[in-house]
Amino acid sequence: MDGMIDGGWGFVWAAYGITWAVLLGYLVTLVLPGRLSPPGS
Amino acid sequence: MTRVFAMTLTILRKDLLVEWRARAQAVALLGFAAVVLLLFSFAVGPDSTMLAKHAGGYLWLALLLASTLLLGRSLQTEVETDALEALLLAPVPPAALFYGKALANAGLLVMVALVAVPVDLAITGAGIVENPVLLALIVVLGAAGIAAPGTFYAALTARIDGRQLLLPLLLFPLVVPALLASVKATSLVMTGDPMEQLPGWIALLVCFDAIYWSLCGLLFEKVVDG
Amino acid sequence: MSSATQRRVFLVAALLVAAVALGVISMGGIGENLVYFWTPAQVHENASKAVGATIRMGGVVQADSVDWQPDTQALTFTVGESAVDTATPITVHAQSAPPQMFREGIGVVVEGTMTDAGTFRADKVMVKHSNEYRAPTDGMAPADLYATVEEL
Amino acid sequence: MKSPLAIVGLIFVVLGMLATAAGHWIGLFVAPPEAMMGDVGRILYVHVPTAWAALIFFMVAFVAAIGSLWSGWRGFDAATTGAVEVGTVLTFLLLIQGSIWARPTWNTWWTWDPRLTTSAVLAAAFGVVLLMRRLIDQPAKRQMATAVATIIAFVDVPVVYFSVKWWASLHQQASTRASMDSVMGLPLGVAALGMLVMGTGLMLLRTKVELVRLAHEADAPELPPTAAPLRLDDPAGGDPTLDEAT
Repeated sequence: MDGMIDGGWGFVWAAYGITWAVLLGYLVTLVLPGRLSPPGS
Repeated sequence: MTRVFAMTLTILRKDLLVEWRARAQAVALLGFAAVVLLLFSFAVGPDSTMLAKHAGGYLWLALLLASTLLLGRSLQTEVETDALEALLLAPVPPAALFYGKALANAGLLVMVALVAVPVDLAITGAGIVENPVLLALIVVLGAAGIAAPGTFYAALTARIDGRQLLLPLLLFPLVVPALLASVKATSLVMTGDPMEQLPGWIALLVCFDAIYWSLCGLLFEKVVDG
Repeated sequence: MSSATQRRVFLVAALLVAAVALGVISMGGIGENLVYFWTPAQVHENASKAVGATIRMGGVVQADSVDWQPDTQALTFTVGESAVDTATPITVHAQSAPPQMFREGIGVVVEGTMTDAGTFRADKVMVKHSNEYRAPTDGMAPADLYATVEEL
Repeated sequence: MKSPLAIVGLIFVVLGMLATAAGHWIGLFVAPPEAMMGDVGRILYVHVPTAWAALIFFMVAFVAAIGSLWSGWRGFDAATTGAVEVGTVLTFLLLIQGSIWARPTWNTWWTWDPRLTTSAVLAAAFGVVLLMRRLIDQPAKRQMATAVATIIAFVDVPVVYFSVKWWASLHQQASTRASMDSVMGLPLGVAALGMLVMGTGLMLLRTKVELVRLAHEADAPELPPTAAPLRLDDPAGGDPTLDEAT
């Protein structure tokens, strides 16, 4: 119907993009130098 | 077993007595609840139908905000004077300590509600409540639902530096189910119950009270031991 | 009772109370009374209470009832108890663009109030998707997939 | 990086990410669009695995918290932290994905539906546990507080799970094999498995990070008590050993 709120790929990309960005970003914070091993060891 | 009950009542009486001796603070608490209600009505503006519709929500938010002040003080005397260790050495069973304090806090909260309910009804114009007994029951159940987890978290945060911030942060998400049930039930009593949901919400409130009062009493021992 | 026995009794009793309460919440019929929305039939039953109060109504959009005017944003449709409901359909007026999934035969929840004229004035139109996920097939009747609302 | 926990964690993360990516690939480019929702229905393949994984990690956190409270072992404390943090991250993602999905399908970003409300409460309740950890200096007290707050926050998990059953809800009921075409079940299953493995890897890494931090803290020279009032208990140890008296 004309003028309807259209779903479509924009919403899909947003959902997947945010999810992957957050999960990868979270992974990066965990493997930063000094976090998995005490500094100086 | 009777000894535990006796201890619970002793703690309850002690806390209420302490509260009575410092009654200026209790009066300030009543004033606080009233001011919060006034602020809500300012925020919403003069839309009277809107105000009346949300009277139940304002009442419980005012009680919740007042409870954080009340609960923050609940164990402060004991912690500051190191009386907590003395009480536990006495020995007061941790469960008796918890139930005594939680009952005292619930009682004080009901007392705040005694002032807050008329103020709320007057400000929001929600009108005369047809069934005051039912409203009283909901207030008592809701106060119990805030007091048990509140006392529990007050003890948990009693010696943490950021406790003024931490207590509400921990408490608010936890009491949401009880608060939701209280607000719904209160609104239904005040504005009518077309969908006949009141018994369901009260039953839900009773169940959450049972969970809070049993689980918090059980875990309280660990909290005061630390 | 010795102190150790007392503690054990308390432990068991407290866990029992918590478990029973949780059980009543999840198994007991409490939820049946807490309604997120009324069906059209329930709106009819409670016609006097539904006027003026904010209520939600859930149902199925009736066939050939949708009228959407893109220029005035006026949306009119009829909601019934099931896909073909001859007894209780209620006409809904809304002032908003319908969502993508909105179509005849789909489950919807509308939020608003009943007017004196017996129509529903909706502030919000939400589409209720069931837990069915299907690949599209030729000649498929969409209404077949939306059983959730009808079951209520 | 030599620790076996970190290596296993990294392997899990890599395997999990590969599986999740494969599931998402099938869901996005191979599976057909959903009959009613069209392409927006593809959010299913990321939303549902996130929800399952989040609930499972909260369950792990609950078990670890009971172990932590019962045994006092530092490893349980670190595992509780890891599980709570991964679960909280996933729950926040869940809320964002759900909101994006709700806009085109329900025509609203957010509604006070039971499932949505309880999920938001869940995110807040567990998020605060992590916040609280930062504010407590005494290790023993922090371990106890974390475990206790996690156990209590977990009470909300069944509420979330049952919320769609208790109230007539806008949110759909849980999907079953019967309510879904197999062509959609495959990417969903692969992505869910991947999400679970990835989450486990992240949880292991976070646990290792926490263990390193706790060990570092234990090795550090004890600070003299600050201007705090004189107490019976040792300010550094935080264990007044008064509990046996009761």
